[in-house]
Amino acid sequence: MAWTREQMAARAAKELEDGFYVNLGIGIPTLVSNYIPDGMSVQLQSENGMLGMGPFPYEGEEDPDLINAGKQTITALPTTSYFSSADSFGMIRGGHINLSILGAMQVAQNGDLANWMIPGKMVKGMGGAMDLVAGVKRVVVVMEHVAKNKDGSESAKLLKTCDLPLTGTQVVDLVITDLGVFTIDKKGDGGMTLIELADGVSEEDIRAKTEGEYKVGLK
Amino acid sequence: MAWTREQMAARAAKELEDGFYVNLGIGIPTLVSNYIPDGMSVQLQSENGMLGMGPFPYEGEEDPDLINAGKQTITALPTTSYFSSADSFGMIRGGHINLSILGAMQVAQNGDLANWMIPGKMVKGMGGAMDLVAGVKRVVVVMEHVAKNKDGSESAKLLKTCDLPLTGTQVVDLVITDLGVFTIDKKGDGGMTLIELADGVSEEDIRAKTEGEYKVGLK
Amino acid sequence: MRKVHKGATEALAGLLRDDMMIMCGGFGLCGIPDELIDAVQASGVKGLTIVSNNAGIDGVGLGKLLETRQVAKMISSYVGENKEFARQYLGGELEIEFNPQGTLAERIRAGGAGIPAFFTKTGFGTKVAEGKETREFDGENYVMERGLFADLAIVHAHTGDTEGNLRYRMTARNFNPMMATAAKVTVAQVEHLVQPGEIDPDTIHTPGIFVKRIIAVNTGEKRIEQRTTRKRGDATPAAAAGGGTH
Amino acid sequence: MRKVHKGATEALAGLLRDDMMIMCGGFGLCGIPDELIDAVQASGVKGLTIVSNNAGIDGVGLGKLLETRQVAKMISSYVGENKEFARQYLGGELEIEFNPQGTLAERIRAGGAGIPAFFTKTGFGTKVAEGKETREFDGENYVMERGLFADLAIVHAHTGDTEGNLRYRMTARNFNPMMATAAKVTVAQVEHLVQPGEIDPDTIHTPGIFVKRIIAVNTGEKRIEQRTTRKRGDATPAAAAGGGTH
Repeated sequence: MAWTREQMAARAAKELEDGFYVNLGIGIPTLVSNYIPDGMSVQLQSENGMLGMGPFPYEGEEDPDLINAGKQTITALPTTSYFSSADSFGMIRGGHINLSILGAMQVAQNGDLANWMIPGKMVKGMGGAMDLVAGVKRVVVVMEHVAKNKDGSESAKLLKTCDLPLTGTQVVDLVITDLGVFTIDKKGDGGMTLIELADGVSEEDIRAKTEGEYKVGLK
Repeated sequence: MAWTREQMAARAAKELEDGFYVNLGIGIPTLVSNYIPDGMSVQLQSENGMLGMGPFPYEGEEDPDLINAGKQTITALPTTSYFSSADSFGMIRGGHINLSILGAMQVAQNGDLANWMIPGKMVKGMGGAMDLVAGVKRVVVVMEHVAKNKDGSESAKLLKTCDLPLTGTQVVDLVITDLGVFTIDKKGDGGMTLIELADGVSEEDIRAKTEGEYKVGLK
Repeated sequence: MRKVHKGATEALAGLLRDDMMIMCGGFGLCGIPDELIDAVQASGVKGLTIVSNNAGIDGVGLGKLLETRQVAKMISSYVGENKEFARQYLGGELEIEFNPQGTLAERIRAGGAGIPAFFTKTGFGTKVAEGKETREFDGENYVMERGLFADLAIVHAHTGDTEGNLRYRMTARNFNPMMATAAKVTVAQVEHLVQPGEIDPDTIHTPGIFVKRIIAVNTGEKRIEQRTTRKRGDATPAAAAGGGTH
Repeated sequence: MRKVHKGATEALAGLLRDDMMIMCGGFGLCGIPDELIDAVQASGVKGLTIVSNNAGIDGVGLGKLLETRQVAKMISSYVGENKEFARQYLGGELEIEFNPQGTLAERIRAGGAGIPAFFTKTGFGTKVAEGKETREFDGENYVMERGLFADLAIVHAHTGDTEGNLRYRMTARNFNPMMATAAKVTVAQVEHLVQPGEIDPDTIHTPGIFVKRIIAVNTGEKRIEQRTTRKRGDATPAAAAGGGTH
């Protein structure tokens, strides 16, 4: 047993607060927008130059000039504003975005994050990920607890030290996996703490699949 | 005999070229706008955030939201655009303005310029002058050749070295005074050269009132 | 609607304390947040560091805070035309840090954009560069300047919506947009408070993310510092008015 | 009217040479100066260094210049979704310098604004910082990045006037405004060419001073890279679509 992608997204949505400005990465983080509680005002930023991102358009209403950072067609809302890439990343770098939820290949117990390149494979680039993790006030990673290798084996993704090239150092505040939730004291020396278990998952299950050191502080 | 303020402004206007974007300081430089040749397109920048500055408004049509950098009420033109102070000085610092015409207290033969403070007197601030002289492609100074002191004596303003606090170092390309016109090789070692005499002024007249060293290369 | 407050005093409630740094938009008297300045004055906070291009004129704009001795330091580019300012400054009661206007604008923009320091040609070889790091890039000399970030920014806009999206008018834009980005809390006063969607989103100058509180103000007659006009029927109207470096 | 040219080829006449650096606006296929790219391709110049957030897709946008091997180096943040790019890159025919997207945007903005270098947190402790100066300010670590300035910038806008004033539409703005400021010569293609005064001056994104030449283009059907939709009557339409980091 473990959380589904939808359950992980729902758990991540609990990190939202009323009035927040949030940047969501592709994949599971995208699903978080489905779990914004009714009555809560959350504005989504798209780093290609938009605040107040709306849902996908109805068929036939796609506008080539209106896309998100994943290059998908989207829509505007009454709250929407548009701006340049420089202004968008000024907003990000300047710490004005409350929360970034994004995926990761690896996270280290000190908050280091790797999610942009695998040596030996074609590198597509970091896009805006390095800016987001360095600039956004609070960074939440949502990812599978382990990586499944081609030979069927599994590799830990929550590590003592990342071995993939880093996206950022000491940047992750919270990690949500299919097995549980960890906090990371990224600027201090408090390390990583397991605070929640997914449904039907035991602390032993997690211990077996986690290379990084962590304390247990279940709520 | 010497040039009047109007004649100095008319001479400065000869530095304009079609398509130029120009920033004019207060005083005589302001008058230059009266001498833009018919058919020549010159857009005036006001560093508080406007390109395409129009003339003073008709009485009763002043708009408090539309002022120039001297805080005077002005008007817009069809070519006008507005922008922030950061964008305005990005334009200036980035070298996009073709020409700045401004006044000076002192100019040195190497192009140093002093026009913002006199030690012992109340300092009002440099405003945008330091940015303009450092950033604009070509800097033309229009000033009286000598300063008249309270006791009736005269002090040279074209000097070997400025003794007033500098606005910029090696920034002046051309100096137009009531007595003549000088070029300055501000980035090289060509020094200062007298290239024109005002009506009825002799090279000896200028020599007597100029402390800085200069060559004579009358056109 | 959570950002909308009833008046300047309410909008600043809980935000003011002695010795804080406040950024104040405007150029001369153009685009200044006058009602918010009045509320700062009325609050009585003192020892303020004010970042503002100018210092108002006697009894108007920031001139009011000077009259009540609430300002300890100004970071400005030009402070002419203010007798009370001159009196306090010459008497050693008021500290002033002069910044070139473009450097001031860029320091504020940098502070808001997470840039702690940048290099500029402006002021190299002058008093402004004294005590600062200088450096050569590609044969040109530059001065290192630091970003500025304040405790509070007060700005004025022509139109704002309840989400905090702002639009400025003409040269009343000036320092307001950068200041809105460069403080822990930004409070905006607007002449026209509208609903989200009423401002064309392509024309919003300050996205609502930067504005925490907003009030509608009754502008009445705005002050003009230098009323300059030409007469109808002038034979040769000036092609353009003069500029300046204030 | 002196800035207005008849077509892309005429607008680029005299501006193109081998081994030059060209900035190219757009994000994905959104807001790319497609007709100007076509004219660069037709000119046959080669050895180009292209500054662009992305590299187009096969046969579209900058993908065209890749097909004809006119590009020696890309400065970009993300180049996925392009097989020809991958082939040339993996074959060592094409050099790529990856910049974090915000660092790329800021380097361009800095280049246009006369700032030779600035500090940013982005990339500290990563490959991006290798070989670069790092520095601590107020207890945080930063990397020094340099401004970028090109020989030529090509940009796309929705509306432009004959003075070169530009307005972009929605997220087609992206890198276009900064690039317009950061080159010796900027050439703009616009969907709607109008007379001065037709664009509200408070809403001009790029003042005409930055644009040397301008052409009207016939957009026809713009390409969409990822057509994502929802069905009418979806019980629970997503509150918002997903983002990304491309």
